[in-house]
Amino acid sequence: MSHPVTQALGCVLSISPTMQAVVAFLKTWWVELVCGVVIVAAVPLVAGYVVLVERKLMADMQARLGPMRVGPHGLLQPIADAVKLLIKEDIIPRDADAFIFWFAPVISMVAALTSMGAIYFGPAFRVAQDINIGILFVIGVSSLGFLGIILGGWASNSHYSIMGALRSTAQLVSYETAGGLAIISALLLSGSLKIRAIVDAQSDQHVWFLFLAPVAFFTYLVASIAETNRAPFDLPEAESELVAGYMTEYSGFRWALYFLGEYANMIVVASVATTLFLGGWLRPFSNVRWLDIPMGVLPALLIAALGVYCIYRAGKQPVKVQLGFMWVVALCCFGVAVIYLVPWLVAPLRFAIPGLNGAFWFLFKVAVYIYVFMWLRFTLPRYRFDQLMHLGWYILIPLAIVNIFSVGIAMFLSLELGWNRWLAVMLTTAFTLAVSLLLVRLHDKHASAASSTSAVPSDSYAG
Amino acid sequence: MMSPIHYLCLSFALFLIGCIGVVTRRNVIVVLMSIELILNAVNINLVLFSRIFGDVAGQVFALFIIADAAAEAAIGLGIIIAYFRNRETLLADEMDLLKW
Amino acid sequence: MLDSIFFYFFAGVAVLSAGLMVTRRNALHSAVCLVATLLAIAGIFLQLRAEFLFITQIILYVGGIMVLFIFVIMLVRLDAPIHQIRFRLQRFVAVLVILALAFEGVVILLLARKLPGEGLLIQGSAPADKLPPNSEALAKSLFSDYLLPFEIASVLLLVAMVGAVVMAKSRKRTSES
Amino acid sequence: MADSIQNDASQQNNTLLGADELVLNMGPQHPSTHGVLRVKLKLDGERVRGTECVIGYLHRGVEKIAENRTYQQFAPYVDRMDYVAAVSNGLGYCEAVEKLLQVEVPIRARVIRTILTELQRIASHLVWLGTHALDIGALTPLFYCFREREEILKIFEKYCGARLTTHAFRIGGLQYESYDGFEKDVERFCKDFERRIQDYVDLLTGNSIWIGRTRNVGVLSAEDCIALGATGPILRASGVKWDLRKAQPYAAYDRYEFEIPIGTNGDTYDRYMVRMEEMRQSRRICLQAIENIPEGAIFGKVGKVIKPAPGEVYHSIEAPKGILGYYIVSDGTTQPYRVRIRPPSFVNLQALDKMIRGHLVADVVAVIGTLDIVLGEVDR
Repeated sequence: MSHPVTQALGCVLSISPTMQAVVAFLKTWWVELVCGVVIVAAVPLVAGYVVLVERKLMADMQARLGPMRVGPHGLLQPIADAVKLLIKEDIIPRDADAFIFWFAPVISMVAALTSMGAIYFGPAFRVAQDINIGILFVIGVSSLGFLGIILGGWASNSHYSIMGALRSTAQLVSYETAGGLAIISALLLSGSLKIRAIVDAQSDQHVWFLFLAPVAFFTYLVASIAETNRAPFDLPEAESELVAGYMTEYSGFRWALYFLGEYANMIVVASVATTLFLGGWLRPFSNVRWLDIPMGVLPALLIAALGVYCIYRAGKQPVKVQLGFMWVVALCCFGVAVIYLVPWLVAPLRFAIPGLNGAFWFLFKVAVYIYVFMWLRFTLPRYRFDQLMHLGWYILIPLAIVNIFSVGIAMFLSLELGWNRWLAVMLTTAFTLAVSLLLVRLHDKHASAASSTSAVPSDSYAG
Repeated sequence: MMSPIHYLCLSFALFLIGCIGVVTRRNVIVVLMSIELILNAVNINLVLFSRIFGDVAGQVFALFIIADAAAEAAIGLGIIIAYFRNRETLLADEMDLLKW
Repeated sequence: MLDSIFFYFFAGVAVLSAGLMVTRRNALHSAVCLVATLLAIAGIFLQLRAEFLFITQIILYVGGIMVLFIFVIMLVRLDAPIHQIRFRLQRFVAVLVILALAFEGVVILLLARKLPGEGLLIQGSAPADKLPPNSEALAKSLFSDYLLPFEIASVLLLVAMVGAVVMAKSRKRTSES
Repeated sequence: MADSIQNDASQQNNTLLGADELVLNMGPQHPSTHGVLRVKLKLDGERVRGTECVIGYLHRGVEKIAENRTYQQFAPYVDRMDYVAAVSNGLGYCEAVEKLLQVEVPIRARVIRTILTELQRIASHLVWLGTHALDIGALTPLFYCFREREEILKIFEKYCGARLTTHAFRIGGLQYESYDGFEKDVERFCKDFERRIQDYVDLLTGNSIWIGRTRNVGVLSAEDCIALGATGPILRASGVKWDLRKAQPYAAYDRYEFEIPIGTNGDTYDRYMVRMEEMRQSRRICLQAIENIPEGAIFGKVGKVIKPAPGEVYHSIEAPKGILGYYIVSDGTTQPYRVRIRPPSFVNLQALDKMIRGHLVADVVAVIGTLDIVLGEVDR
């Protein structure tokens, strides 16, 4: 009665070349696959906690406490939110274009996650390793997220949604241009599109590109805020005007997808800025050799200090659960600190030091960048649509173009004519700033002229 | 790499579909989109031969075609908007005036 | 193996969504299908190791040109399906064109078997990989051998931009009381 | 309104792309229509071609209720009109009835009334500032404003036990003496408030985005204001120096020094500056008043049963949002024959269409915010 068994075996054997191919595939690509799974699995969680941090920061700046109910200090709030969103009814409006409505949030999310694939979170972590077009891939693919926004807004069949979608598209197109032009300055300096080469260039030139192209960095900062639809450029979802913009008709899980896409996008733009302008995973003063050991131990010390602070705060917790939780957090911090310290003590593990420290510095810089986003959000009012377009087209884009020119001149002066690099940079930056002042002056004049005849209709979408 | 015939067949199929779109559709926007499809079919061939002959010229031409497509889309859509504003139609067979 | 899986996947998506693009009545659905086609073609480019073209296709075509299309479709409010009546004559012409083209294609692709000129086999085994993936080579070629065409293309784009702005700009300004 | 609709009809199909106008229903459930205001916007893209206000979602028939209540019984109802400035409503009503009765209110009562009313003005303006800033996208001032307002509400609570709808005054004077430490509380608040108001100035006044969003938005000339009957800060921001506290002093305003801030352009920014300065002036009045609260009775010669002689009276006060008028007709019974209320919010709201036509959608919320309407008062 072994007949069926042998048949099955034969089946397996007959597909064995396929199996072998799969095995070979896995053998070659397992690091990438694992890192990819980590991205897909971790980003929602990280995004949830970024939201919590944002709410806590906002509460702190607004003289209140923020989420406090779910878990100690609201630490379980993201999980509660996620569960709530998951079990919420999935409503598709009757007159909506069901398929596109269903599909659009997925596009947003997938675009953001895919673009993360090409980012280096530290020298050891990678998915698409050192592809030829590195940074361009990140930017290009993440810009596909707008498709989800515009299609979702259109498919909802609601006026608020479609206006949000139209605003969003016009804004993304305008500011991606500015952001892309700003990036070109950094690419000029590094001479490569590969992410590793860009960071290595900053290491070789002993300077972060932030200092060689400050104007480009600030242009990119503004453009990236606009690209991620964050305040003061959050017009597509301006809750006081358009209720929730393109997300108005979404609820539950689909809404969560949009939300995750947005926060993942924030991480993406922050990573791009970190890579291009803030030295990627290089620590501060990465070329000063005698700082190797102090700066190398610093991450561990910082994490340990966080743990100590948690213990200090634990005594002040009113509830026992919170006290216990603070201790748990403190112990976690100490655990991570030990992991960071072990390679220093155990010689065979020394190879892990650059990877660990690189990841720390990279994530640290990304966090600082995102903190700036949040800070601006709590401080500034929102732009109006025409003002947004003016800022983009009349100031940022010309400024970015002039800046490319200036960076080129600075490179020519220092590399070909042998000038002092800092002198060249200062001269050209001064030139760019003078141009920007001129632009602002022109813009103001234009604005005052426009406001005197403010009733004249103009096509605000056309920019 | 796969044999070139696969790519040629693919680009041929896309080219045909594009042609069908151009000929049969009335909506001018869809006609424009079909033209974009035809251009893309051409691009596949260019890239393929660039690969086969080991010469980047094919890719350079593909780049030019993409730039051309961008120009064409901008102008085409500009015309469409201008036309729509005047006549409020986007159907090709209703665009029967040379001058208005 | 992996190569052919990718090829068939991308080719299938491209042809399928291209077909959908031509047959959908709703212009916005057509646009979405075209986006899918373009992304699949970008995949084909990647599979052909033309990485720079892959990302150009995504950024320029999907991120630029298709935005324009979708934008215009939304602005002119043709999002509601338009009742489509095709003429008999048009369909006749279409069939004719398709037949002619298909005949030509079959003749060239299946009967010729060889490229004119160098006599490269288009059926049969894969040719050797002569072009490593390299966006720098592309850039060098673009900015040395093809500098003049490049400049001409940029002028073309400029002219197109100006033309589009002029045409899309409203002539008659509604006077506000 | 009818006129405006006709205009819209003539403008139809005149949009930039020749497309149909988009009709956007803003409200009655909308984050920034401050209650249940519904505005139908006719849009060309982002530009507003016309508006139509639909009000009445909060109509409770306050004026009709008045005809079936005695004079005293009706007093708490007026608190529910402009519920962010209940004290001012009460003051207007009490003074109107007192005028009808021709009763003199003791000076001590008048001074305490003035202090509470001015505190209420600050509280009302704080609510306006917070929500207005929130509408324009600044999240943070709201919480700061409500923190300060909380202090004022605490003073109210200590004085009469209620925070929002206080019913603080009685016809003829006050029911409660000021509590121990009242002056100290008010003084502490006023001292603190100077610093706080500087915070708002730092956050908003010089901010270029704020200026861009408010300057030349919702411009209303002095003539327009007068033609539309707009009053209060809106009228003053257009450059008309008209404040009933100076023009027809009531309560104890003639005893104190204060300025009437006026604007020049009549735009949203001017209204913002006027209201900010009004808060400073209110603080000044409070500080002057607590220095010397006269001793004496707090209740005038009013009996338990109020039965005014047949006749009519109109009395108006400068409420935080504009001129609040009460027209009361008495037929000699204990119940008013007719009470007609002139609510400032309702009249000011009529300027909305004039202010936002031709502007962008984003300006609609800015203008609704700057009008400082309370739907309880609009709909009554």
